[in-house]
Amino acid sequence: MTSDHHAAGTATLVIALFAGMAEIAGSRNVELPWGGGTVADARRLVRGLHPALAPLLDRSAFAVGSRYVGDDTPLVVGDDVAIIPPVSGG
Amino acid sequence: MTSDHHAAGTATLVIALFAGMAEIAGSRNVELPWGGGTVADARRLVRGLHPALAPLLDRSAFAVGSRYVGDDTPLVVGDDVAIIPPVSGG
Amino acid sequence: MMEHPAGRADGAQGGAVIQREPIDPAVLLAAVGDPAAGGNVLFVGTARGVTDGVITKSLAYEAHGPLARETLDVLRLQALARFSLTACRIVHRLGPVVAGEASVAIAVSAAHRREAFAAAEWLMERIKADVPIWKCEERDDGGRTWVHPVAAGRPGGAA
Amino acid sequence: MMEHPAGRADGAQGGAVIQREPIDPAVLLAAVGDPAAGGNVLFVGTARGVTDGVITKSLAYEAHGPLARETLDVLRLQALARFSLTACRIVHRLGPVVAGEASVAIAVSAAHRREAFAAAEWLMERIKADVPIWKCEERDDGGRTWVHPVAAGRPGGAA
Repeated sequence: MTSDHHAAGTATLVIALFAGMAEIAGSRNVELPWGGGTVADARRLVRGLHPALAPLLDRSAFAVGSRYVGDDTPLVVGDDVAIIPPVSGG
Repeated sequence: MTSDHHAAGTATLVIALFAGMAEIAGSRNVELPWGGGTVADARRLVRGLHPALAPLLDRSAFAVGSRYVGDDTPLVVGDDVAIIPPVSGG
Repeated sequence: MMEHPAGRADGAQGGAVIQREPIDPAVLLAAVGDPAAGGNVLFVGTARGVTDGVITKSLAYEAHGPLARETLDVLRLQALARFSLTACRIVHRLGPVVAGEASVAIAVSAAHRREAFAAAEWLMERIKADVPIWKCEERDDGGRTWVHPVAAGRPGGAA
Repeated sequence: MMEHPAGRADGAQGGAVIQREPIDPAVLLAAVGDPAAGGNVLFVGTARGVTDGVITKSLAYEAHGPLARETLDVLRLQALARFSLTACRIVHRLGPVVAGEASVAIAVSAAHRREAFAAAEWLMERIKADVPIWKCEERDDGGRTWVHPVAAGRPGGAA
């Protein structure tokens, strides 16, 4: 856990955006002031920063590194976090 | 209809055999004395000539030319008749 | 007797073939490519070298040629109509087929994958039930057996 | 977390691939050949040039690389175990894909055809639901749209 090394409110959680979400946000990342919390907390913060993402966000999963994580999963600064909107491969 | 041109009892109906049926009969054909009749009649005659074919014969279809025919289909001398035992292509 | 889907890019000629030459599945797959197709399914049935521990050296296939071709043609046209396919190709091998070689290959294309999968499965079920082609298994011990499945009904369905 | 079927001829390396290069389905099909396999199914998803009358000039695919590779690997190993496959290969394309080209291809082999068909259909369902790859449709009129299906649940299933 690296969150202990960051003072609350000063550290930043970087979350990667893909496809339509990156297009709507106008960026491939969203940066959240982060003092600790779960995926659910990150969802709320992203929604506050980018209200236009809300419809897709509700149908999106979160991933850390190369695995999907649930809403109660804690996120810490430095985690490789991504929002995964509904997929359309194949 | 060509049956009118053949005297009953003297004409021959040639029926093609395939795969295991040809192997059991020791021949690729069976020849029936034919004065007219249906597929059902031909079945009975083949069974009489080659009792060893009976188990396969019961599970076989008949064909004339390039189509399957039912048991009540009339067969006439000169027809391109074949017995089609259970298939195993694919 | 059957529906001939009019105006298909994929004509009946060459659609269903019985041949002694080895099958090239890539040619089959390329033949069903179509701008309106999103799903393409190729099935290749290969001669197993080992079945339940018994080694099969090779297979040999025999057919009632005219009836087999006609039956394959009908099945192919039925599949095109029933599953709204954009194209369909069927090839069955005759004569000796050594273990590992293809004995049958079918390629279908459709706008969406579900129709393509359903058509390929349906075609294989029907080919195995209705097309007058027989397999002779030549085992490693020198024995050979013509295969006439006991569970099967009479070929040709209701006829 | 997952079952790794031990002793398969088909190792995990190279089993599931994401690539910018065009897909060669024939290579995929050849890779799943196995003496114990009787049924081989190849599915190729191609970019449609026409969908409901609307002309699509090209597609572009984007992925979360590490998560997509991991998810494909897991699905592949699950398919091997669940359907008793002898082999399984998956390739998904990234970047621009012009109409008619393959965007995805999967090849599976099994002792019998039903398992091969079932595995191929299951894999395509799961790939379309869970693998973080997105399609952008570039239409002939210059417009482009990232596709995020409304009916879909959250990717990754229960996670």
